[in-house]
Amino acid sequence: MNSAAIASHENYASHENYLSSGWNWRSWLTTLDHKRIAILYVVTITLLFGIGGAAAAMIRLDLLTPHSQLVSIETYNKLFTMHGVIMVWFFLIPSIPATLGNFLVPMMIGARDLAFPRLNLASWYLFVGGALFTIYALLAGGVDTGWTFYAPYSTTFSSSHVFAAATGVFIAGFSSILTGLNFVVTIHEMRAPGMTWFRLPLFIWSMYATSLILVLATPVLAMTLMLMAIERTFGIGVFDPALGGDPLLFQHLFWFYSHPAVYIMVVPAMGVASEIVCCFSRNPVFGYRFMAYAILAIAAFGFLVWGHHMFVSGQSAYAGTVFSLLTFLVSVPSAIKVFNWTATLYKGQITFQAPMLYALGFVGLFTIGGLTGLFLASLGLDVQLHDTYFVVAHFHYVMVGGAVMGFFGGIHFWWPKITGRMYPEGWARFTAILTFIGFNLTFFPQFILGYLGMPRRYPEYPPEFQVWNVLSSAGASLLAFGYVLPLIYLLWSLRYGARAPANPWNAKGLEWETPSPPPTENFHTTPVVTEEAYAYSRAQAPHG
Amino acid sequence: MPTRARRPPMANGDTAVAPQFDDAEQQRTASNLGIWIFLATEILFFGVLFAAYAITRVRFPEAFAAGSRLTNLPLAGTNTAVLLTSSLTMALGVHAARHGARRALVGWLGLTVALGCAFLAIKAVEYRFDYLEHLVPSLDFRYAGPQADQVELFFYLYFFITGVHALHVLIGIGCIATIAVMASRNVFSPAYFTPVDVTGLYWHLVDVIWLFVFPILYLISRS
Amino acid sequence: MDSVPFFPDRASTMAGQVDNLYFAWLVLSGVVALAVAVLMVWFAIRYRQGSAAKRTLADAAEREKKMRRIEIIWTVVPLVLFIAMFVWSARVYYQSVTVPKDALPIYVVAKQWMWHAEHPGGEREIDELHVPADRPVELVMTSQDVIHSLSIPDFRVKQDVLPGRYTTLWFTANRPGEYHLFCTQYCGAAHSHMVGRVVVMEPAAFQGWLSAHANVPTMAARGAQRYRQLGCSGCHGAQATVHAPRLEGLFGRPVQLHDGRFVLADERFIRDAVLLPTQDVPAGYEANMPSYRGQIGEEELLEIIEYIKSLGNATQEVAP
Amino acid sequence: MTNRADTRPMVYILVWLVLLALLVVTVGSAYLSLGWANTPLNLAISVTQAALVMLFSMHLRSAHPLMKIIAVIGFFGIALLITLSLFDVLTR
Repeated sequence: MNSAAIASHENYASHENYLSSGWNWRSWLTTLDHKRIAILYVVTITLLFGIGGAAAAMIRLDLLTPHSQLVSIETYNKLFTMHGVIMVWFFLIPSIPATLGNFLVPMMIGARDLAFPRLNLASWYLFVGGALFTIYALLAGGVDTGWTFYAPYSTTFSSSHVFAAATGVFIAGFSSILTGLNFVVTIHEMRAPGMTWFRLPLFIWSMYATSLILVLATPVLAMTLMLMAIERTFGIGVFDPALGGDPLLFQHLFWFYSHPAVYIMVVPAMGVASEIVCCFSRNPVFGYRFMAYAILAIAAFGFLVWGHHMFVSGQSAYAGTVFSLLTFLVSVPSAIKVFNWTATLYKGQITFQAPMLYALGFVGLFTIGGLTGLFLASLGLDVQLHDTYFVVAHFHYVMVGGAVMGFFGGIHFWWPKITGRMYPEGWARFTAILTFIGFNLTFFPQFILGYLGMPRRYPEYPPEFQVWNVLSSAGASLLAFGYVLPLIYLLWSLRYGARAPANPWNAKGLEWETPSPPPTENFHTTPVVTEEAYAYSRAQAPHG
Repeated sequence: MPTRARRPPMANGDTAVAPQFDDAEQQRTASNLGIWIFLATEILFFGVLFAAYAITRVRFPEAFAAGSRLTNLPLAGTNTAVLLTSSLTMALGVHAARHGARRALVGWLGLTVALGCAFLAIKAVEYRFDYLEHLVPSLDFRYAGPQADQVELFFYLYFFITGVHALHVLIGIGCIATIAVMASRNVFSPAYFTPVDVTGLYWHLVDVIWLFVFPILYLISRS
Repeated sequence: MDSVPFFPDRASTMAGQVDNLYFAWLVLSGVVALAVAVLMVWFAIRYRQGSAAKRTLADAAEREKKMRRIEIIWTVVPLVLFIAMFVWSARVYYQSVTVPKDALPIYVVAKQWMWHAEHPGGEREIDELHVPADRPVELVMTSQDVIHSLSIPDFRVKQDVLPGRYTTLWFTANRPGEYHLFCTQYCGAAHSHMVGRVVVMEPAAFQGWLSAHANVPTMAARGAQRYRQLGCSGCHGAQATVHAPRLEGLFGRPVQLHDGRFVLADERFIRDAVLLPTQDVPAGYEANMPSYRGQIGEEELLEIIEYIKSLGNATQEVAP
Repeated sequence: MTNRADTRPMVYILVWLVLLALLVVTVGSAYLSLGWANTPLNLAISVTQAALVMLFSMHLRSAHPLMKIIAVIGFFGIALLITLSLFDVLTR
């Protein structure tokens, strides 16, 4: 908005910023700066992603052959459980909100920090505490219940370290709640002068909706896991039918959280994609208000559809019917978003930097993930598809194709802002394309396997399914490169990357009006917002 | 919510206001919003227990009625009155804080802590009676009537719900005691009493939750 | 199977209907995905930076109007389409959960990690299921431990099998042959070994198989034996002095309970009556039956149910 | 939103008396044989009591609409959870 102001900060940037103000353990571990806490999260979830990814690699290797030759079937069960638990609760859920969200929410609305910086730091410590419990469960011998912890297997029959793992997730849940609470209050109370609700970037809308889900759904998970753990400890409870409990009650409570949790993962990625697609097509987002409403609608309707995970569980057919209908309704706003991103490209000045490639990849993969969700929402068809690889493929398209592509896109897009360095563009573009290809090669065959009937969580399977499994594992090896390469070149760029200007992409948004990396207090003077979000003009092209 | 028209260029000089806020008003509003959101999560936290209760009771109405008749209504009724009274003293404490009446504030907070402790003490006596009557699931449960397993399930929920609630009371007592100490050190003023306000809201919510716990556990088919 | 498999066999009457739904979704989602992909690629090429494509826009008000119209179109069109697909898929689903009256019952007890099946004639099998072709078969299923799920992909059927209650599943197999049977609900260490085969036989061959395995008492006969051993006849028998309901002709009939409700006397009702007798007491009777929980296994209970079924069908009216 | 009207101490005491009276009513009603109506009556009284506490002691009466929405949202969540899962249990 004010290029002169930006220019005057260019020199200033290299002198004092949030990274340079104190560089010792203490300054990091006691920091109240949302930007530093974001970095703490980045480091933590990268480590955890490594563990979850290693488990996935073992799983795919083991599935190369119909007979489980690499690991025992018990180990396989523990591997997919740890993969699920770590990836869902310790990577995907905090991925965008706790890293990019933490970094960007105050910056995008023109605030100096989140409303409650101490709470923010506390939530990182809770997260680490939860992660430690879960890693303890892993080292002590593993957990073999699956990430869903279904009763009565988890409460009565499993002899693995369910209690420790559930405690870890329970603790991490409070971290989620505190982060969500912080964001909601910050977005309500701390917006800069002129930053009205309908001038908010869509990323902020997505963070707002995500936070609402975090705040309202997570307590349900926490108490459900507590009920499960207590039932396991004392041998009595409301889930095990031995005394008259109802195992489906656990599923109701679990999915009341876990379905909205899917939106915790993918809605932030939608926000990221909106920012990137607009920036690199030099266009305002198509249908801004529809996009904002669609985000809120997804968050709200997301609470009404949990029963579609239970069509063949023994839930009543009538309840199944209601949940199926509601599920079709929630898919409408998601469809709207895909169409709007596509329409945003229309008459733009499109360039294809790495973030854009990731964002376009996100739109494509999310489209497939969303459409295959409709297969599963269809009552008659879900009977065939439920608990098969079709489901596995579907939710990986949404959660990995969607959320992780969004995460990587966002990391590249804001890397110059966060670190003050440019990443190597060629490598990044190559990796974005490699990830897209590797992802499809890994997960598309699983749709076919699913309709053929291959069940989930099978280390051993009939030999006729091998072709597709080999193809999938081959894809996974490409995908692995797609995840390891950024780690290497992004770390490399910290030292050798070109210095980033305040606004390398010529992007709109308050975060680009402050130096890269930003000063501790984010803005030298409080910004005043005078225009709508995404006020791009087609004349200006992004650099690079 | 209207966006503030102006705000000072950089961090303010007021020491009671954290640097991320513009002024005391913004800080107070933010704290209030924060605590209400937290209370919403607390409500949902208990919501799981209410849902588990509702579904199990719908399936075994008679066992739940039989179990409920074995609970100690006189003690629980007294406890409800104690908790309602503590809510009153807390409200009066917040009132005193708003008007800068330091001694009254400390007094009311002290009384609230005392009432909270009384609640826990009565609860403990109640648990003791339950134990003597062999009504503790898993540990010592004996019941001669029909559907003994389902009655045990009722008592499992009874102990779980009242236990989690008692934990909240305990946390509340700790918070109020801390606030009382702060108040006696003259930390609060009519311009700054957010911690008192926020703790009060939490305490009232613990009261509100009990108002639902009480009838569903103690009052089924007493006639 | 030598070639690369794309679709499972169609070996039941449901298979075609489920496949139609599947193909409809494939076409529909294929069209949408292709449209999005084509548009994205076309825009990406046509409006790449520096291209000569015209980018002049209508004035803001005109654009706003147009945009709103487009948004409404792509909200309403998917909505209508989704509701249509919902209705179709729900109809298929209701067909798959409504058991035909003349279905042949087979009782299945799942436990870690095997499938026990018992035919009314007393024939028992483990991890195998022999069924006749062209005749509806109903599986009445329960679990002794955790949740399992019985899935036969080539029949397009699947149903979770729960401890503590009965769930049912039906199919009419129409192609003799052998098919996979999977447990699809994760149930512990050897989940992936909880597999078996379904053998569909021509009706005549099936009769042959039955008679070859018929050197055992029928389920009902075994049930009758248990019924006497457990002392049920002492109260429910014709000579009993205790005021207890007679069981002849009970099965399949609505029963009035003491609180006025009517429930159908199906497998679940009998199960609950044996294990939790004070819960749903029939009108006119005391709640004085003892519970048999812990004294009777799942398979024995199914045998007793089969015995009660054999005591007459719903058409015979018997005074309570 | 914090600019709310001050509540006089007398109001708190009155509310407290009403709450205690309602407690007596709800306990007393439990001893009346009202059939199916007992539990709904008890719950209705609980809702009234909770509303009194939230409106007066927790100052929702004079709070910003946003706070009112948030206060209700938690209960709405419980209602949703119980309604839809009970719908399953009752139609099984």
